[in-house]
Amino acid sequence: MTDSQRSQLLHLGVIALLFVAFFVLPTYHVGNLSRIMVLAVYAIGYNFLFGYTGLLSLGHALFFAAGMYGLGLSMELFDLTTAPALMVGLASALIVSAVIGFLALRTSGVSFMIVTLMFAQAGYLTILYFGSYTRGDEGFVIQQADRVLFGLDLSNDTARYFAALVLFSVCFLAVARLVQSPFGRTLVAIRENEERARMLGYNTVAHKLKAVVISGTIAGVAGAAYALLFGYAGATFATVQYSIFPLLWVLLGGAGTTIGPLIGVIFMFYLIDLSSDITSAYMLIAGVVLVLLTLFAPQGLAGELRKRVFKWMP
Amino acid sequence: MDFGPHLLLASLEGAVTAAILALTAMGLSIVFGVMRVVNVAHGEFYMLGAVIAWWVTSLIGGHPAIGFVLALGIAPLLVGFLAAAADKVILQKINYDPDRTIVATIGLLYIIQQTTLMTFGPDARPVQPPFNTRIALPWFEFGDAGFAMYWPWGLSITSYKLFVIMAAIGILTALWLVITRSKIGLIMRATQLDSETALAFGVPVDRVYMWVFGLGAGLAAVGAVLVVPIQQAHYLMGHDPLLLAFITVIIGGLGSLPGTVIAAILIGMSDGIISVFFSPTLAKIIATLVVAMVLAFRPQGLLGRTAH
Amino acid sequence: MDAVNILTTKGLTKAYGGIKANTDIDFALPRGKTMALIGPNGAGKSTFVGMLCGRIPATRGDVFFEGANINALPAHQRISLGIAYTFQITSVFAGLSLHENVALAARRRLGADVAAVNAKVADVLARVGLAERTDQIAGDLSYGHQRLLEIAMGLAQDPRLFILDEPTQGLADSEVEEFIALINTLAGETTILLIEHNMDVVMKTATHITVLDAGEVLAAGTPEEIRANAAVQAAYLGTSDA
Amino acid sequence: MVTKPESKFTRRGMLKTMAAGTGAIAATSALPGLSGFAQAQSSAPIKIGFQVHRTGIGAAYGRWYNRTTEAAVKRINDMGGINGRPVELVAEDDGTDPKRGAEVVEKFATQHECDIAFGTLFSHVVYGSSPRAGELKLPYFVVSEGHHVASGKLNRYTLQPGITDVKSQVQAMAPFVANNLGKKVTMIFPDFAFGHDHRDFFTAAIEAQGGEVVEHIAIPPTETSFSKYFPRIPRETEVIYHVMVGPAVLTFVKELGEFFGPSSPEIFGFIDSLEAVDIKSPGLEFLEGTYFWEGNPRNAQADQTSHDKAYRAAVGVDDNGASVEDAQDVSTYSHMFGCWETLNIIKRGMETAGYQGPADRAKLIEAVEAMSDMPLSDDHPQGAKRFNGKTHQTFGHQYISKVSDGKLVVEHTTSIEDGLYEDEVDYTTQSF
Repeated sequence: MTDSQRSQLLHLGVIALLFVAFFVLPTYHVGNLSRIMVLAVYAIGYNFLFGYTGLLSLGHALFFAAGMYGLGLSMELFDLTTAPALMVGLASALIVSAVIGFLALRTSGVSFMIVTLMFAQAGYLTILYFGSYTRGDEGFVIQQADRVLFGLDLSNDTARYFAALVLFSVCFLAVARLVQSPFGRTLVAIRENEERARMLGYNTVAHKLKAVVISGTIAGVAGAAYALLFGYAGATFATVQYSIFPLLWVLLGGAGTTIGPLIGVIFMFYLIDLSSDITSAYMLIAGVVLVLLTLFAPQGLAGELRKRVFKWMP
Repeated sequence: MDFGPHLLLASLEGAVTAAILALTAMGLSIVFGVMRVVNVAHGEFYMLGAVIAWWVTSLIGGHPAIGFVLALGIAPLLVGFLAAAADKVILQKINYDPDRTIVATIGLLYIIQQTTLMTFGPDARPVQPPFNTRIALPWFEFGDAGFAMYWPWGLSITSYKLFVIMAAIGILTALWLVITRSKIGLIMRATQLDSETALAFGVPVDRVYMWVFGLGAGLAAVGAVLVVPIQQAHYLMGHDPLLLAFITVIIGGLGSLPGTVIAAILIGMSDGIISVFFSPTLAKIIATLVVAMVLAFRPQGLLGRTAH
Repeated sequence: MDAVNILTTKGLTKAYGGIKANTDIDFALPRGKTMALIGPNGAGKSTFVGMLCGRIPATRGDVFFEGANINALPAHQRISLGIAYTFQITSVFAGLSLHENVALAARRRLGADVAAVNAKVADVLARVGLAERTDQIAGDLSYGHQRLLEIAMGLAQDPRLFILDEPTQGLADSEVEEFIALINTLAGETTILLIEHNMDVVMKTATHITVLDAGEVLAAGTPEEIRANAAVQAAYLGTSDA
Repeated sequence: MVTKPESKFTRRGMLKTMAAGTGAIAATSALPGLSGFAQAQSSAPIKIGFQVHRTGIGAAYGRWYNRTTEAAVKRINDMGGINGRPVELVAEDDGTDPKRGAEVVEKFATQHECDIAFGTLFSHVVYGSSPRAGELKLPYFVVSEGHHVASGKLNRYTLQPGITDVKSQVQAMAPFVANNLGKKVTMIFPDFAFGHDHRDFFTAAIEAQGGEVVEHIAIPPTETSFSKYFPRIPRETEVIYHVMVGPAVLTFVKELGEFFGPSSPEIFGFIDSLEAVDIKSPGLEFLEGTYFWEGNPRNAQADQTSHDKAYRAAVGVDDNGASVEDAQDVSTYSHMFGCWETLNIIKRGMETAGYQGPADRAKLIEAVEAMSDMPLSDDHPQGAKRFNGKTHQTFGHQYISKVSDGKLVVEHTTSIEDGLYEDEVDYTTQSF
């Protein structure tokens, strides 16, 4: 079996596992998984930029929120139905990430991180400033009756799970394929050594901009899906905290691995969920675990697995 | 209020913000400059400074000035030692790898925040300023009756806020002297320029890193002790100063200490002054975008050097 | 199009603040030849080639490639025209395999044609003698092998002009000999611009030599002419370690 | 203060307590859930999922919501539980975050298999959680004072029977402000939804009283220094209306005092600006003589009711509104009573509906929707309430207190009618 066949098997296996999980896991965990899959899409988008292109953004919450509000506001204010509203969400994230990418890519390294952070902060404040439309921090509910896509009631647990699974699978497979393509490999080259890549004749700026837009759009799709599947849009999702989350998920799961984002989200979710059962000081446990992971699993969970066991892993 | 007095008041408030920001950002700038690591827990060291200040002052009775002066000595020391220990136990072990440092300091942030929540509690707690006289300020105008001085409604500052500005200037000057004139400063600068060569010349780079990390955290704590009689200690108070300090350091130019001070003044003052012209939230949005644009069009920061 | 010269410069100048690193350099690189650019440390050699391939913006002056003025083109577009470049300090993708390193270089021209890319990679790796290490991680190679890898990456682009910035620096004597042999196999196939300190290498490979000193062209000509040039002897060869 | 005869509900509760007998009470309090619940068909506990802000920005409130809730549950269990079954509290921290809030609601419904969810304060968490509660068909009793429930934006499973919403509170303040303090008002509020509610509802209400708002000053939520905004206060201002939340509230109030110095207009604030803050804190001296809205008077008043006394004792709050164990630890007295009252309403609702288990959730909601007047009692120590079953929102008395000698002394109590407004929704028409 070649490495690429193995990777394909792994990817399909993950999807099959998630499919089966719906039938075997208790309701609670099925519910969690729907949410985890949507957040994993967010993490996949983030990983595309951070893990594969090597750009550390702290502004992804804005892309997530662009998708979320693009969908939410177009439904709330203009009574759009789900499918066109999803398109609006996707388009908003695409436009926002293109503009911010264009400006922020004038910088690099830590400056890139700070510029994206500041644009996101300005975006967050803008959501609050237009509170009469967005309801600011409080946000708004997307009514159950509106959350219907192609006749499917997405507020129903089963429909929600499979909608999340489809979205996850599409993004997961598409990104896994993309990073193996010449374009994706060039991004890796830029991550490894941008100057070398440029001096091989690659237009690294254009590549990075494309990466920001793809990454931001995927994040936005996750935001739109979150609003749609869980019925709520709010400014909390545009705060810095929600830019740090995907970074954390990706680093924990394994940056630059295809399954790292999913693993990172699952790990972080259950770390909080299980430790909060034991103690109200669950953040303390989470903190200690994070520190231990950096000490003993520096490549993230999937990254360590690749380093130690499955060298072929994508 | 008339435009002139309003602008004066906003500038004074901006100066207080700038003073605190300069101290906090300076701590981050030194760590950044010398060690090249992103310390996400910097804001938590700031918060700890404020919380320890509250703790010290609430233990000491008598005139508030006694507790305050003690806090100004104790809090930065304790925070500095804690940070140095964290450096030794965690950051040194992961070799200051950029990505891992981010995760580790996020972990540290959780630990410090939760521990504070469990011990100090969720309430905002005030510390009494050592002195706090309201000083009404006059304004001048040329009216029909010629040059006249009057006392506009609300135009005032407190003696403590003036003290904060002076104290920040004093501390930063002292720090500048230490870095440029003393042997410790020389060692720090040598390590910053080239840690490998410094190591070859017998500089104990690990120890330098440890104490630089401690010093950075200590400076944040100093800023917090100064601010806590104005703003109260709260377990979540480290968040915004962290972001602002980061922005300041980058705008100033990585590793440039004078740049950091200039950026702090610029950001603090513009935060105050822009608020005169726009509605508050809009002013914040504009100030944030302006600073982001400055960075986008001058990526090396104000005093940073270009690559070529 | 200039039939004789693949690349020429007119009055190319670089100033850092008030200090000139290169002053009014008029330079011509004959097609299909191997040109060595020599000069003492600080003569401005790297600045000059930096301006040729667009890494360093020129203060003034013109660069012509295949007769066309390429002043306005950014580095990656100049590379796309058929200029390959190896760095003074070896620059490879340390985290990737040798195969992927070379494939990245080949892919820009060959695109998604996997078979063609693989064939190219195998070909150039064999040519530089790294065929057996194709699956190794570049960062694990010895310094000398990394240099060879970088040359392989240059070759994989089938360049019309190949610029090598001090390629033998840090190589063992045996590796230098291999390098000389490799360059000589390329002669006629492509044009080579070599920045080199090692006069032995220069004399064994170059058909033409340009001498830079203090940012200006001191002399240009065949190796014999340069050897005979009194000014060069005084300014450079006399003090050289060669 | 208005006093009405005790309702049959309370009397029934008292009778039940007496029936359980003194011995049983002792046993119950020692071993809740094991004995003393003889009447129950099933002795399994009723599980109440308590969504609590233990961490995050709401933690100061969360702690007191927790204490009040535990006290109320203990009282209910001491009195024989609900339908003879003990009440078990399942507390989960939501981090004051709407995403985690929704997750916690799911956890209550599907993992802990709670009968209901309860106790959320911050509006954005309510908004984030409520859709999930509706989908999971889990009755969700919030104690948030937000206008979200009555605005019709939520669903039939979300109710707010224990605390008046902000629209009603604000509206009830306008007559007092206009008639006693002044007609020209400058409002200072946080620039997010909670502040906007104040802006919109108070501006309309004061205009209805013949006053006007001369300036709106919205403060960005990330702000930590405020003096620079105060010059926007017009000179003609007769009353400052302020409401702030979050950790910077004390700074805000202090700087307001420093700005005005000796010559300030009348100042009227929502106690939200100073919840969990000692009014005698250094720098707050200038608050002397200013007015506050209070949801429930923090300082025990001269005419304190026996109900307030009992409630204070049960929760562990002294006459100054601080913890009996630590006088520095000031409660969120104006909000936390809502937990106490809501739990008592849940108990009555479950008993009326003959609640047996999750299958009876709809019946529980219908039973609560059928409620209307709730008189002042040990169940409702804050005062009488009128619940609107159509809008799922309760309406109660509000208190306006003046600071004198560092204590909040009630000057005026509004009537329930002062706070009524037209229905914006009829949830009872929605299907379950």
